Amino acid sequence: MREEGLISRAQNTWCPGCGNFAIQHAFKNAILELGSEGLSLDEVVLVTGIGCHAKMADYFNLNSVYAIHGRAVPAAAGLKIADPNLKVICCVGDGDAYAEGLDHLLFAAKRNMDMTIIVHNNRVYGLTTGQYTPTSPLGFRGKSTPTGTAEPPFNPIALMLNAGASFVARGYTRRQDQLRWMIKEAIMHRGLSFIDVLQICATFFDPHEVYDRMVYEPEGHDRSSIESAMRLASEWDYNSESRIPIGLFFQGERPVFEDRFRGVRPDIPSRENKIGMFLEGRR
Amino acid sequence: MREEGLISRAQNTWCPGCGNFAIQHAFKNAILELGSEGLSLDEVVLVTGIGCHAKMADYFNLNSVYAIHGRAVPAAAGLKIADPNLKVICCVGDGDAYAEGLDHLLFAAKRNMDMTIIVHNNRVYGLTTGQYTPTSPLGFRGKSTPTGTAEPPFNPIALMLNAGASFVARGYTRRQDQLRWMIKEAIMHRGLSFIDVLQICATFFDPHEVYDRMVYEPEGHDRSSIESAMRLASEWDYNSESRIPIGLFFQGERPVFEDRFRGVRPDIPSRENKIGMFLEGRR
Amino acid sequence: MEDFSVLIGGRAGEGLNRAGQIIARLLNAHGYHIYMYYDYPSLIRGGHNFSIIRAATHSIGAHRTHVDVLLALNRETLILHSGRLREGGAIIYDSDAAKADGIGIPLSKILKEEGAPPITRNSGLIGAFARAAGIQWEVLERIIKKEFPKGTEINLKVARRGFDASEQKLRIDRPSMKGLPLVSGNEAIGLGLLRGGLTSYIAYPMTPTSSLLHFLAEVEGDFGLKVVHPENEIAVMLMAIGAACGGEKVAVGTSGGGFCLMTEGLGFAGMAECPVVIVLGQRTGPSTGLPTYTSQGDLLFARHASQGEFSRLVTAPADASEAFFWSSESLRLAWRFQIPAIILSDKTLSEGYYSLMVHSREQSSVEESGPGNEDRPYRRYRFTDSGVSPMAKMPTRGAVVKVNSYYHDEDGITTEDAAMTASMQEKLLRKGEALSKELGKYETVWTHGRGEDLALVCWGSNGPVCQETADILGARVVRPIVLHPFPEEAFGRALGSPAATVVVEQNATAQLSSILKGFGHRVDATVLKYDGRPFSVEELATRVQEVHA
Amino acid sequence: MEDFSVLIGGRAGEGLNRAGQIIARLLNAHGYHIYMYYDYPSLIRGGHNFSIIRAATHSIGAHRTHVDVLLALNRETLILHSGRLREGGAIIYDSDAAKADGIGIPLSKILKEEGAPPITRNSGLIGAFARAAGIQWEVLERIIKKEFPKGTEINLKVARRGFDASEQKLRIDRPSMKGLPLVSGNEAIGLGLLRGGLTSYIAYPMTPTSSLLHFLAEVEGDFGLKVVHPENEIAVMLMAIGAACGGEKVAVGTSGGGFCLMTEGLGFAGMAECPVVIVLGQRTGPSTGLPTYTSQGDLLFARHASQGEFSRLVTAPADASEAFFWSSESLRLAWRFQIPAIILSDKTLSEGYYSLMVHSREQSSVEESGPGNEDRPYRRYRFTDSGVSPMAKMPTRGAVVKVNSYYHDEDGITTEDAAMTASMQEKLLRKGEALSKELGKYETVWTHGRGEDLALVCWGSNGPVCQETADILGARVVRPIVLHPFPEEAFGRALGSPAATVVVEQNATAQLSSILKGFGHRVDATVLKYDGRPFSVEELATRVQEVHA
Ligand SMILES: Cc1ncc(C[n+]2csc(CCOP(=O)(O)OP(=O)(O)O)c2C)c(N)n1
Ligand SMILES: Cc1ncc(C[n+]2csc(CCOP(=O)(O)OP(=O)(O)O)c2C)c(N)n1
Ligand code: SF4
Ligand code: SF4
Ligand SMILES: [Mg+2]
Ligand SMILES: [Mg+2]
Repeated sequence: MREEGLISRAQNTWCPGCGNFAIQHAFKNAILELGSEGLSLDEVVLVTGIGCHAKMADYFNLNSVYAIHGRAVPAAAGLKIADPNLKVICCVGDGDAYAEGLDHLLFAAKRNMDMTIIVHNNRVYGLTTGQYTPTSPLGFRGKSTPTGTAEPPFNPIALMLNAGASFVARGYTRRQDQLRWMIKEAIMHRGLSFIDVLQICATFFDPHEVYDRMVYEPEGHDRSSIESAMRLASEWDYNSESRIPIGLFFQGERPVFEDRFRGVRPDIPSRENKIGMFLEGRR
Repeated sequence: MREEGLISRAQNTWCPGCGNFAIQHAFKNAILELGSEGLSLDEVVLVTGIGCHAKMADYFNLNSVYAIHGRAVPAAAGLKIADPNLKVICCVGDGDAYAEGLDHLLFAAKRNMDMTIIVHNNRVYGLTTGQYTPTSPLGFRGKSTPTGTAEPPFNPIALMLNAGASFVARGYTRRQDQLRWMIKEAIMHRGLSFIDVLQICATFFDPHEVYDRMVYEPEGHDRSSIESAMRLASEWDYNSESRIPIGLFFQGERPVFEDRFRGVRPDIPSRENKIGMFLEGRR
Repeated sequence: MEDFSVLIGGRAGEGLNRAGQIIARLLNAHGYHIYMYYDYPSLIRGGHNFSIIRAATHSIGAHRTHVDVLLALNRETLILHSGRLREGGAIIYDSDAAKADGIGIPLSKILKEEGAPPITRNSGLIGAFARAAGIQWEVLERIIKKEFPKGTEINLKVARRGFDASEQKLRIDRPSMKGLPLVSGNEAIGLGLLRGGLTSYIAYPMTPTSSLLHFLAEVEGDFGLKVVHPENEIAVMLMAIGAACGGEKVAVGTSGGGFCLMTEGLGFAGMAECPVVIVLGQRTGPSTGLPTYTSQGDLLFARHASQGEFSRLVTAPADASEAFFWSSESLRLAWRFQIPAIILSDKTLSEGYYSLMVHSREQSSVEESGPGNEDRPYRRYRFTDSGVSPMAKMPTRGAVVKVNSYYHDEDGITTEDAAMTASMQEKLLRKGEALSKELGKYETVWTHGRGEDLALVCWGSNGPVCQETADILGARVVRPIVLHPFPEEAFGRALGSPAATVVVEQNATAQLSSILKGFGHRVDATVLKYDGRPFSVEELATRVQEVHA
Repeated sequence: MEDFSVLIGGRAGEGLNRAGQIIARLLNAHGYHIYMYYDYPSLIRGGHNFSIIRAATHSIGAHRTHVDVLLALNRETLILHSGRLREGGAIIYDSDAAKADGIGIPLSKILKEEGAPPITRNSGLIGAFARAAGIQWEVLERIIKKEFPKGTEINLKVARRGFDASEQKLRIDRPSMKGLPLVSGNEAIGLGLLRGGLTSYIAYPMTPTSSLLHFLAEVEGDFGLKVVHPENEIAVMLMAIGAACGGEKVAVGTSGGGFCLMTEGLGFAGMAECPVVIVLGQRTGPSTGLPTYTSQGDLLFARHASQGEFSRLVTAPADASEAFFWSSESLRLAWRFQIPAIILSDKTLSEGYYSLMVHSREQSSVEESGPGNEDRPYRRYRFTDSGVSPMAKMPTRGAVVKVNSYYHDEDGITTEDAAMTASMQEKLLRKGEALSKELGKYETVWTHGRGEDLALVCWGSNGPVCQETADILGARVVRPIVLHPFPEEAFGRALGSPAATVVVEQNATAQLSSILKGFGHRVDATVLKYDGRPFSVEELATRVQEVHA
C-alpha cells in the first residue's frame, strides 16, 4: 500500500481551513525526512483516538491503530511492550486525551515510555460539533455550555512536566517549520515526548488572531531545566490573553519503562518441559 | 443511628497497628470539634472508594456513600451539584485515587469543587494484599512486581497544585494533632481541599522509621504562594530518602464550580405549562 | 396530496438538517403529519448529507423509498437519488452546480446578486420548493421569520428569489392550519424527562444523544435544570448517582461506547438502589462503528450489563410521542422502585423529526417514599414486602443515610453474612416483581392491525415502518415497548396465535427474537438489517414478502 | 479412609490458606485426590477464615458439609463449625485459646517455649493433625521443609511439638506415594495460558484473579513472559489490544467491576479483530458485592458485553484440569479466529485447590496466519470464506497494517458505505460460525452418569458437586463447557430426553436456564444459590430432592 506514497487513498474530510491540515503536513514531512535519514517506515505505528484529529490514522499509509475515544495512549503502550523498537506516535485530541483519557496520558509520562504524543489541541470537541474541552477558556460557550463554562482550563504542559514526561513542547499549526522540526525531534527522543499543538478549528473555535499575535519563541531558555520549563509553562494559563511561548520546553533523560522487556523472548519450545517441572514440584 | 455516637456499631477489621486508625481518630475529632462549633452533622457526607481506607464509610455514624473503586470523587461531585451546602468529604486510597480514578481527582481540582479529599496514602494496595501503587517507591517489590517496579512515583501534591486545588496539604498518621487540625481546616475551606496523608500499612508497607526521621514542619512557608508551595512539594519526590515537609502547603481562593447551581430550583408545578408553551412554538 | 416525500441533499456544512426542518415546518403548517429522516456521515464539512421529509394525512414515522420532490444543492445529490424520484415527480436543483430535467434555480448567481452568504443557498431551494408545492409565500415568510431570528432579511430575499424562479408542480390541497408540534426524538425524550420531574441532566457528548445534551443545556434556565458535561462517562454515571443521593431526579445520556464505561456505575446504582435514567442512543456497532447511523444492536447488552443481578427497567419507544410518554414514566418508575431505567433509543428515533401526539394516558403517580416518623432510626435498606425501602436524601434531618456498593444490612453497613446476602439479593429482585406488577397498568405491548395470517414483531424505532408494512400486507404488528422486565403475559396475549410470526430488527443476530424464543414463542423468520440505514416502507414490505410468501 | 475432610479455622492473618495447603500436600503425599475450599472475608487481619481440605480415592472438586477432623486455632472456629463434625470425628484445638472435647495442644505455651513467632501456631496444629491421622513424622518433615524455605527450623520445631502432644485418631491406610500435582484454579489457568503460547499478561488486581497476576508475575522470568500491572482496567484492555497488534499472545484477568471497564475495549477488540483472552473471575455481585465469595452471576453479561455484535468465545471450566486445558485452547482459538475469548472462572475455581489431571486430548493446532506473499498489498481485513483474514503484526516488512474501530474496508480504512458495513458485519459473525465448526472437534459438553430419570444441568465450578450429587441420586449431569457460541447440537445430543431436567446455578436468576429455554429446552426446576458460598455435596443433594421428589 505504501508504494502509493505516504498519503493514503482515503478521502480527506476535514473542513476547509482546518488546522489539522497543518499537523498532517508537518507530520508527513517529519516522517519523510526521518525516512530519508534511515528510519524504517515499517516500524512506525500511528495510534489515534476518536475525533477529527484521529482521521490521521486513515490518511497515512502507515501502520495504524484507529483506537477508541480517549484510549490511544494505552493502546500505544501495549505496542511498545510488545516491541520496544517500534516508533509509536499517538495523534490525540484535547477532548480525547485531556478529558476522556487523561489518566493514561499522565501514566505514559510517569513511565517515560518511549513514544510520542501529539495533541491536536483545538480546545474544542470538533467531531461532536463544538462542546468545551479541558483547555477551552473559562466561560466558553459551547453546545453543552450555552451560557459559558464555569471551569478554567488545565495547563497540560505543566501537568505533563510534573508527571514525568522527558520531552515537553508546544507547537502552533501556523508555525509549520517549527512544528515539523519538533515532531522529528520528538520521535527521535528516547522517552515520552509530548507536544501540545495549538490547532485552530475553522468551524467551532478559531482564535488564530490571538495566537498569531501572542505566540513567540523564547530565547535563551534552558531546555534541560525542569524549573525553567515550569516557569515558561506558567507564562500562559490557556485562558488569559497573555504571551504564549512555543517550542521545546524541556528535554531530559531518564529510564524508559519498556526497557525491562527488551530482549525478553518467550521460550515456547521448552514450555512443556517447564510446565512439567512446575507440576512435578506440586506433587 | 447517630444517637449511638459518631462511631458506628460496625466491627472494625483493620490490622493492628494500621495507620488508618490514626486517620479515623483525627477525622472523628475534627468532626466532633466542628460539630461543637455549630456544623450540622446531618449535612456531612463521607464518600469512599474501595480499599482498606474505605471502611471509614462503615465506621462512622454519618451519611456515607461507600462507592466503587476509584470513583468516590465523581460521586462526591454529584452530591455537591445536588446540594452545594453539603459538607462532602472523600476518604480515598492511593490505588483508588492515584491509579484507578486519577482523572476525577484532577478534574475536581480543576473545578475547585467545595469538598475535601483525604488520601489514605499507604503507598500500597492494602485490601488486595500488597501491590505497588502510583506512589510506591521505584523498585517496590509487591506481589505484581516481585522483581521491583520500573516506574518512579507521582508527586500528587505537585499534580494537585497544578490542577487547581485551592487547599493542598500533606499529613502523616503519626502527627495526630496536625492531622486533626488539617482535616478541620480542609473541611471549612471553601474550594477543593486535598490532603495527602502518609499512612503506614502495618502489613504491606511500613516506612514509619523513615517517616519519623524525615518529616518536618517547614517554618516561614508562605501558604498563599503557589510557587513556594511547588518548591516545598518538590523537596520530596515520594522516592528518595530526603526530608519530607508536612503541613498546609497552599491555600487560595477562587470560584467554586457548583456555585452556578446555588439557588437553582426546579419549578415543577409550572412545568406542564412550560412544556406546553414549548410545544406550541413547534407547531 | 395525502402522502408525499421531499428529499433535499447537498454537502455537510450546508445546513441540510436545518433546511429539512424548515420544509417540515412548511408542510406542518398545512396540518400534515410529518416525519423527517436525516442522513449524514461523521464529518463536519463536505461529504453527502440528505434529509427526507415526508408529509401525510395520517400518522407516520418512517420514510419511503420513493420521493415526490428532489431538491438538489449539488450534482452528487442528483446522481445518488434520482432513482428514487417517482414518475412525474419534480426535481428542483441549483442550475449553477448541476444540470437536470426540472426546475433549475441559479443559486450562485442569486447569492452573488443579493450579496448573500453561502449558507443561504438552501433558502433559495426552499423558496423554489414552496412555489412548486403551491404553498403561499406568506406561509413561507412566516416560517422563515421564525426560524431565522438572525439573518432573517437575507434568507427571506434569497427564498423569494427561489420562489419567483420556480413554478407550481404539485398541489397541497390542505388548508393552511396548525399542525401538531414538530420535535426530534431527542427533544421528545428531553421534554418527557422534564415532565417526569427531571432536575439534573449529566452527559458526555456522543452521537446520537449529543443533541439531547444540547437541547437540555439550552432550556436549563427555563426549567430550573442543572446540566453538567463532565470529563467522561464514568464520571457522568457516578455524578448521577451522587446527585440522586443528594435528592436530584437525574438522567444521563450516551451511546454504546459511553454506556460501556457506565456499566460499572450501573451495577453500583443497582446494588445501592440509587435511581437513575439512562438514555442509550444506539448507533451502528460494534465499537466506534458508524457513529451517525442507526442500529438496534444493544438490546441484550442493555438488559444484562454489569456483573451480578438486580432489577432494571428497559423501554424502547417507537416514535417521539412514545418517547415523550415513556421518558416521563421511566423517570417516575426509576424513582418509585429505586432502580436504573434505560431508555433505548437509536439514531433513527433520536435524530428523526416527528409530529408529537401527547397521549392522554394517565401517568403513574410518583409515590414519594421519604422516611416517615415511624422510620426512626432511619434505615436506608429497610426490608419491606415490595423490596422498596423509604428513600431519604442526604441531608435528611436526624437520619444517617448510608449507601453502599457492598452487600450491606438494612442500615447500609457492609456485611459478608450468607443469610443477609441472600436476603439483600432477594430484595433487589423483589423490586423487579413489584415493577412488573406496576407495569401491568400500562400498555407495555403495542399492537396494530387485525390480520391473523402474519404477525410482524418488532421493537423501538421500527414500529412505524412495520405498521405501514403491515397495512400493505394485511398483517398485524406486535411490539413490546417494555423490554425488561419482559411483559411476557401482555405479549403472549397480544401475539395470540398467528399463522406466522416474522421478527423485524435492525441488527444482525436477531436479539429480540432470542428473547421471544426464551419465552417459548415460535419465530418463523427474521428480517434483519445492519447497514446503519433504517428500513423504508417499500424495502421492508419487499423483505417481509421474501420470507413470507 | 476413602473420603474424608479436614477443616482448619482461625483468624485472618494466621496463614489459614497456607496451612490448608500444607495439609492438602500431606494428604496428597499419600496419593489421595485433593480438593480444598478456602473461605475468608475481605480483610487482611482478624475475622474468621477457614479451609476445608478434602481427600478421596476418587477424583473430587467439591467440599462436603461434614468434616472428619476439626482443627481450631480459636474458640470461634469451634462455635462456628462443631456442628459439621461427623460422629466420631476428631477435634484438635489450641488449648490455650479454647476448651473442647478433643486433643488440646497448648500452642501459646509451645510458642513461648520455642521462642517462635505467632505465625507458626498453625504448624503446631498441623503437627498434631499429622499424628492424629497416622501420618509419619518424616512425611510431614519433608513437606514442611519444602513449604517453608524460610523459617524451616522453627516451623519444624513447633510442628514436632504438636505432633508429640497429639495422638492417633484416624488411619490413613494408603501408602505414602506421590499424588497428582496440586494446584489452584488460577495456577491451572496460568499454566494453561502459558501452554497455549502466552507471551504477555496484563492485569489490575481484583479478587479472585489477583492471585493469577501474582502467579504469573512470579514465573515471569522462567517463561520469558511480560507481566504488566497498569493504572486501571481500561488501560489493561487497551494495552492488551496494542500488545496483540505488536505480535504478543496476551491475556488479561479481572472480576466483574474491572470487566465492566473493559467492555468498551472488548468491543474494540471484536471490531478490530484483535485477539485477546479475558479471564473473568466471578464473585458475588452486583457491584462490589462480596469480594471474596463466589458467584455465577456474570454469564449473560459476558455473552453480551459491549455494543453491537461480534464473535466471541466464552468457556467455563469446572475444575483445575479443565481450566488448564481450556485456557490453553482459548488462547489458541482466540488467535486462530482473531476474537476475544472469555474464560469464566469464579472464586470457587480460581482460589480452590485441585489435583490436576493433564488431559491427553489433542490440542488444536494454531494455524498461524501471517500474510503470505500472495497477500501483496497486505490487507488487514481481507474477505475470506471463513471471515478470518491473514493477521500481520506490526511491524511486518513491507506491509501497512491498519487496525480500526470504525467500520472499515479490507485495507482497514474507515468506511460509511452501507454495503461495506453489511459485509464487515457479516465477516465478524462468519468467524463465529467457523469457530462453532472448529468447536465441533472438542468435548464442549461434559456428561456424567446414566440415569434417565433426572438430568442435572450446570456449568462451571458447579460441575464436580453436581457429579457427586448425581451419583448419590442416580441422576445424570450435562454440563456445557463452552457457553458461547452455545454448542446447541452437542448439548441437545448430550441431554437427550430425561424425565426431568433440573438446572443448578450459583446465581439468583437462573442464567444458563434462560439460555436453554431460548433453545427450546424444557427446564423443570432450578436450584439456585446466591449467598456467595458454594454448594456442599450434601446441601445440593437435599436441594435437588426438594424440587425433584
Ligand atoms: C466513549 C466515547 N464517548 C464519546 C464519544 C463521542 N466522541 C467522538 S469524538 C469526540 C470528541 C472529540 O474531541 P477531541 O478529542 O477534542 O477531537 P477533535 O474532534 O476536536 O479533533 C467525542 C466526544 C466516543 N466516540 N466515545
Ligand atoms: C474496578 C475495580 N478494580 C479492582 C478492584 C479491586 N480492589 C479493591 S481495593 C483495591 C486496591 C486498594 O488500594 P488502595 O486504594 O490503595 O486502598 P488501601 O486498601 O491501600 O487502603 C483494588 C485494586 C475493585 N474493587 N474494583
Ligand atoms: S470541525 Fe474543526 S477540527 Fe474538525 S475538521 Fe472542522 S475545522 Fe477541523
Ligand atoms: S493491610 Fe495495611 S492498610 Fe489494610 S488494614 Fe492492614 S495495615 Fe491497614
Ligand atoms: Mg479537539
Ligand atoms: Mg493504599
